[in-house]
Amino acid sequence: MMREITCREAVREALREELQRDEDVFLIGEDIGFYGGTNKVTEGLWQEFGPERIMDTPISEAAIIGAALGAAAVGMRPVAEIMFVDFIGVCMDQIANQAAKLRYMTGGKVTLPLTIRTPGGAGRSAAAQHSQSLEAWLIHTPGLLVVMPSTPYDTKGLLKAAIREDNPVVFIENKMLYNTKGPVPEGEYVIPLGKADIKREGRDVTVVATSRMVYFALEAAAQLAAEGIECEIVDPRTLVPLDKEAILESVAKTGRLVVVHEAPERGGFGAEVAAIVVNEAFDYLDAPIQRVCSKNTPMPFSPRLERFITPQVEDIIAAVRTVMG
Amino acid sequence: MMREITCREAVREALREELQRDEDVFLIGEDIGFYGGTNKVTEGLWQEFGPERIMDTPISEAAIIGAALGAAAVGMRPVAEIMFVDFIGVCMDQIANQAAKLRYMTGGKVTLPLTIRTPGGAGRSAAAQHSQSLEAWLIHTPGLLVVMPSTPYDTKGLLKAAIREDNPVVFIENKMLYNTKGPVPEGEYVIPLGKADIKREGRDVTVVATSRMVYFALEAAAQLAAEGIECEIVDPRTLVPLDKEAILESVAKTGRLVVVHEAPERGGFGAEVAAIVVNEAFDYLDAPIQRVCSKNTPMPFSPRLERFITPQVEDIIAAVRTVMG
Amino acid sequence: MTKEELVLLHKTMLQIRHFEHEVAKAFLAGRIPGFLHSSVGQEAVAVGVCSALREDDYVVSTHRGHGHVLAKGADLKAMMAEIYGKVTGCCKGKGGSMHIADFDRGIVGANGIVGGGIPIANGVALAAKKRKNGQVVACFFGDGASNQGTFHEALNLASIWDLPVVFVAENNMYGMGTSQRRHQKVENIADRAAAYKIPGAVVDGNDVLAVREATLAACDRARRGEGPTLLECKTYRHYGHFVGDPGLYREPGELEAWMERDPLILFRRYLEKQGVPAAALDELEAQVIEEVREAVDFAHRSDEPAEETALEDVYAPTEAGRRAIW
Amino acid sequence: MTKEELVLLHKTMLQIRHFEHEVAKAFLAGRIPGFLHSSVGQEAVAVGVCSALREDDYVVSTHRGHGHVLAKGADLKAMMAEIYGKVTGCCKGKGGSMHIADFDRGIVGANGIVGGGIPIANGVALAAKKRKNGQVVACFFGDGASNQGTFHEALNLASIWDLPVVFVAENNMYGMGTSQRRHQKVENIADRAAAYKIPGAVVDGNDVLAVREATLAACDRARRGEGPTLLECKTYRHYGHFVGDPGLYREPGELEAWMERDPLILFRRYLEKQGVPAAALDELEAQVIEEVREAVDFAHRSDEPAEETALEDVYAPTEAGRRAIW
Ligand SMILES: Cc1ncc(C[n+]2csc(CCOP(=O)(O)OP(=O)(O)O)c2C)c(N)n1
Ligand SMILES: Cc1ncc(C[n+]2csc(CCOP(=O)(O)OP(=O)(O)O)c2C)c(N)n1
Ligand SMILES: [Mg+2]
Ligand SMILES: [Mg+2]
Repeated sequence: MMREITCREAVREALREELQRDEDVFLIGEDIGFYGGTNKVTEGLWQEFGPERIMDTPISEAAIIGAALGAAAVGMRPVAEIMFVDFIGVCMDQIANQAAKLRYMTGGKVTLPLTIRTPGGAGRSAAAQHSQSLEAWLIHTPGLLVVMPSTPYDTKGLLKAAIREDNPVVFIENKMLYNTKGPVPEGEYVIPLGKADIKREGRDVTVVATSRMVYFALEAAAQLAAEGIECEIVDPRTLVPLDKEAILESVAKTGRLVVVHEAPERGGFGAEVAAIVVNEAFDYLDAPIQRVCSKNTPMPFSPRLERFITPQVEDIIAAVRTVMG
Repeated sequence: MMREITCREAVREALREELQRDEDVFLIGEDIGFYGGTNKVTEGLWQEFGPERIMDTPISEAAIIGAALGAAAVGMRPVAEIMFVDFIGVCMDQIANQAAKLRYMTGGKVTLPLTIRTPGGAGRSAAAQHSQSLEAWLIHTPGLLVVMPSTPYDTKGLLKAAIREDNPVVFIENKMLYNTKGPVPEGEYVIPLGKADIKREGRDVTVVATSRMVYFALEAAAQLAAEGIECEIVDPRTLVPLDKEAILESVAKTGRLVVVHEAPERGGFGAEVAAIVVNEAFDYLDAPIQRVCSKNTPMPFSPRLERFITPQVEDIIAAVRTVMG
Repeated sequence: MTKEELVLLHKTMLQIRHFEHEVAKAFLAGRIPGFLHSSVGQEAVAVGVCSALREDDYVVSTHRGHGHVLAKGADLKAMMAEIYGKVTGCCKGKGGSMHIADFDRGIVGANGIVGGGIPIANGVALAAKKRKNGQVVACFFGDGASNQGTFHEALNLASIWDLPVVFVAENNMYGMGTSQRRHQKVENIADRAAAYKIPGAVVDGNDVLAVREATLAACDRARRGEGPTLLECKTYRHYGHFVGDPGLYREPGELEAWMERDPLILFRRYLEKQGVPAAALDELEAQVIEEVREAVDFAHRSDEPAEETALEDVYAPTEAGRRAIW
Repeated sequence: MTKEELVLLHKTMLQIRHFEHEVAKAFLAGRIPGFLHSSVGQEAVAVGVCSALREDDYVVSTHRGHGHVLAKGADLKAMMAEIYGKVTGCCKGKGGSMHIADFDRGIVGANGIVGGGIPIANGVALAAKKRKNGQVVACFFGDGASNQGTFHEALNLASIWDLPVVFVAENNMYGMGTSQRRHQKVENIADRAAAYKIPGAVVDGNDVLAVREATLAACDRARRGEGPTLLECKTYRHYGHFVGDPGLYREPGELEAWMERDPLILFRRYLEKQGVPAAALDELEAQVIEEVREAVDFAHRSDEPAEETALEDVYAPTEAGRRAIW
């Protein structure tokens, strides 16, 4: 049987392997060194690779991204950690106006093999400034690639691909999944960016779900299967590039679509998926597209409110029932 | 006949009237005083109201938003100018994590009558860092209201409403429209936030267009009318709150929808409109929804490339023809 | 100061100390959601600063803000309930530990973003300046925060506009696990005042009276319209960065040395020297403990907020605000 | 320096001067799209700094960057064509005046965001430090930019990591229409070096040799691994903020006084004193004028880029990059 490791370990293994493989790879972030990172993701790497490869910084996110992107521009392969995705607000210019655009503005003169790792998501009562899912800002920023894995297997393979990628990648982990286990082979593997994974096959309804919501969708699918409704769970894994073909193929089969993500509904990634599908698979659609997302509020602190605001398994079940008519 | 003024004058009149009307209103921004603003929008106001009401700042956008929101939190009614919307990257935390969330995080203890004015849009070969349309980041940030007017009339009435509004409003002007003229009555009026305006009635296709694209859509509609195709142009004017009813009603009538905006397509406001309509007006839809947006690239400098990247009248015409089948 | 006033300082420090301990206990017992940054060890900064403020002055706080807001007069019960995530909390359970605010008492709010509050303090001070009401804003932030861009932008703006702000750099020697030595080369954060041509001062942050004196001077200056001061208070946190952090990054002996300079021990010794009887202080402490227990009890017994309330308070209830939630 | 080397400095300053004048002329005639920030008057900073750099050193520039990149060796024609928005431009017409870059010559790029380049300079320097190749980064920014948060964060980081950066504060007395006096209280930007415990120096930015000397010293220090320097060059721009800005905010007589200290006049006087014949300098200037005219001609005659090229260079052409444009 294949060994099981957590998403946290998957990230760490990917980082370790790429640090070993390529001297140009280095990590940069706040307390990722001796401390091991606030989420303990980088634990042990400082001891193994030393402070020149695992670089602790002051609490200066704009300086972190700038340092990483400047080093990338001259051929290094930095992996920057932003402690929580919520903090991209203080370095959004460096991400969106600098990293994302530098290659284009210079007519292709620069290549930026830069990875920004950052955890997102709610579930820990960390309230409005530590619980967000901000991938929608990033997919709306041409020049970035955006990855949002769900399983340990995907996490490891995609992070290795991201680090080897010659474009700036924002790699969004989910804090609630750090302890989630799954099978991961011992040997080296890389998962190409831009390929969706069908996490469950089904003929009745296509459910596109990202990050932690993949697990919720799988749970919903299991319950619905008992009623004879078969969901097909499509995990895009990378939002940019998006595996549109996989989504469209699934919808062509099922004729029904539910999109699930944890970010607020308004202007979220789900809108993009809905817009693509209604444009490119209009004739296949048998029912209105449903979105299951967080409500359009900041994240509340109270666990009960947080649960109410964010999508739950029963919300997915309800949405699937709605599209089944 | 009603007098005609430009959008620039409309903004200035709205500011002047509100400055006169309410002592708590003040303006804050970079060179908005003696200099009159880089777009000359605030010209003359410093001379009229003095440096305590029209406050020049250093080039410190995070400090500008912070100062405005702090003052708003204790009852002032500041209007902050961010010289170009592209610069929200350097103050996104203050906008999205502070201004947008402060009321919620405090359980409603704070009211933030804060307006942030900022021009967006391409058309002046100002290249990648001075030509963006970033409303999608803002509509995805619960806690903000987002206004994007097209005509001088709407600009004036909506800005006055924004300044009187007790919630943080981001008011996005369009740099290409500053010289655009339109009828504006002499007397005082206010346009409530959240009401779309039908800029042209038509039975065949609903065209939802924002900001400068309203003019492009009107031009397209005029040309299409010659072929007997009647477009209904819906200008949402405010994106949050969105007048969904107006859009849905129009689609119920026409059965066809084209959404036009200048921001890149991927993850843009158009996706949200499409997602709403496919969900709430599915049975009315006779054709796939088309989006006419900028391509998913940063904005190039060359005028020819800029024109190629951004939506043009002929693109709208083509999209309308497509949905007409 | 009268003896009563001195004892009141001590009482407030005791409140903070016991509040933090109870909160930590409840957190470790799983009764408090989220995570917690404890200010134990830093009480003299909070109390020294806030005791120098007028009631209508403001404080802007941080993620490690329980002390600041308690010292500014936050209601123990409402605050405890907030940290418990209850509907009776001062933010109805929506904010939690990192987002305590109480405008009626001049508490503008804690902040989950390091350095996020500093620009906001300027705005509150700007309003005060415009209204010429003599109000001052005390803006707390950590040593780590002094490397954020917002620190720089805000101090510069306050400087050129002579805003009535006391910037209180609460230097507890670490930003998370990174010692000050590793995150900046200056010995004193206050050395940075020169970059804005404003006065900078360093005080022993474990000496409540020293903090108070320095703050009074800065407030006077601010109220005279002469602008901001950067006041650095050197102190230390007894817990780790958050409750549960074992603090492995500390130097050997470091915690112990600081424990000997515990602000509560120091001030109690001082009070006894001033002739306050030990028994009175013991009784005071017992009273505070009881008060805090009541707050815990109140919080514990309070209800969680009802689900629908999650949709309230996103927007002020204007016509547009009501429709914006869609 | 040999006489030839001195004359070369002058030549580069002349190139910048005439380049900027031609560009301004073409802009006012409607042949250049977008907008333009002219560096006329500031040539001695660009040339003084860049003449102190090695060929494999880097510069990070600003919106007012023509001088910096010309001094670092950018190709006149490719640069002019870029500003004209032509396909032959060094960025294929995609960048324009504010985004000139040429990595082969160590030109990391201009920047349309005030203060946006400063953190990036650190990254380039970090790579140099890791590779131990002795490279230095000269990072230009304006007086206005010294109030951006990025300035603070980046100088602090460079300080603690001893990065080989020369931070060149090009103080032309104004950030747009706001005089330095109105945007910061410090007299010298270099005074801010103390906030990072790095050396700060002020030089006459209109004296090319003084700028060069100071830069050489800072580079030496950087190459020895001793870290960054904050070098302030006091200078003045002859045009307004952008070409077309009448500069009404200037003090009466101010421009005239600075014109008398025009760096080109000063240095020509110096050269003549050193025995360089006036006729030789006149010929040099004529030669430069001709060169710039050729660049204008080249730019003028070049083609606009083809439309489809707008979709290229968003991503590096990896498999994922190719699919990401969708
Ligand atoms: C912008 C931002 N970056 C990082 C964090 C994570 N974080 C929270 S507290 C903290 C340490 C802050 O150090 P300091 O300012 O010294 O305050 P202290 O915790 O010592 O009171 C960090 C890194 C954050 N909340 N916001
Ligand atoms: C973040 C940001 N804010 C504002 C601007 C608009 N802007 C462009 S240049 C400039 C003035 C910059 O002043 P300074 O740094 O002194 O450089 P100078 O123009 O004098 O060379 C301003 C305000 C910008 N480009 N970026
Ligand atoms: Mg600290
Ligand atoms: Mg300047």
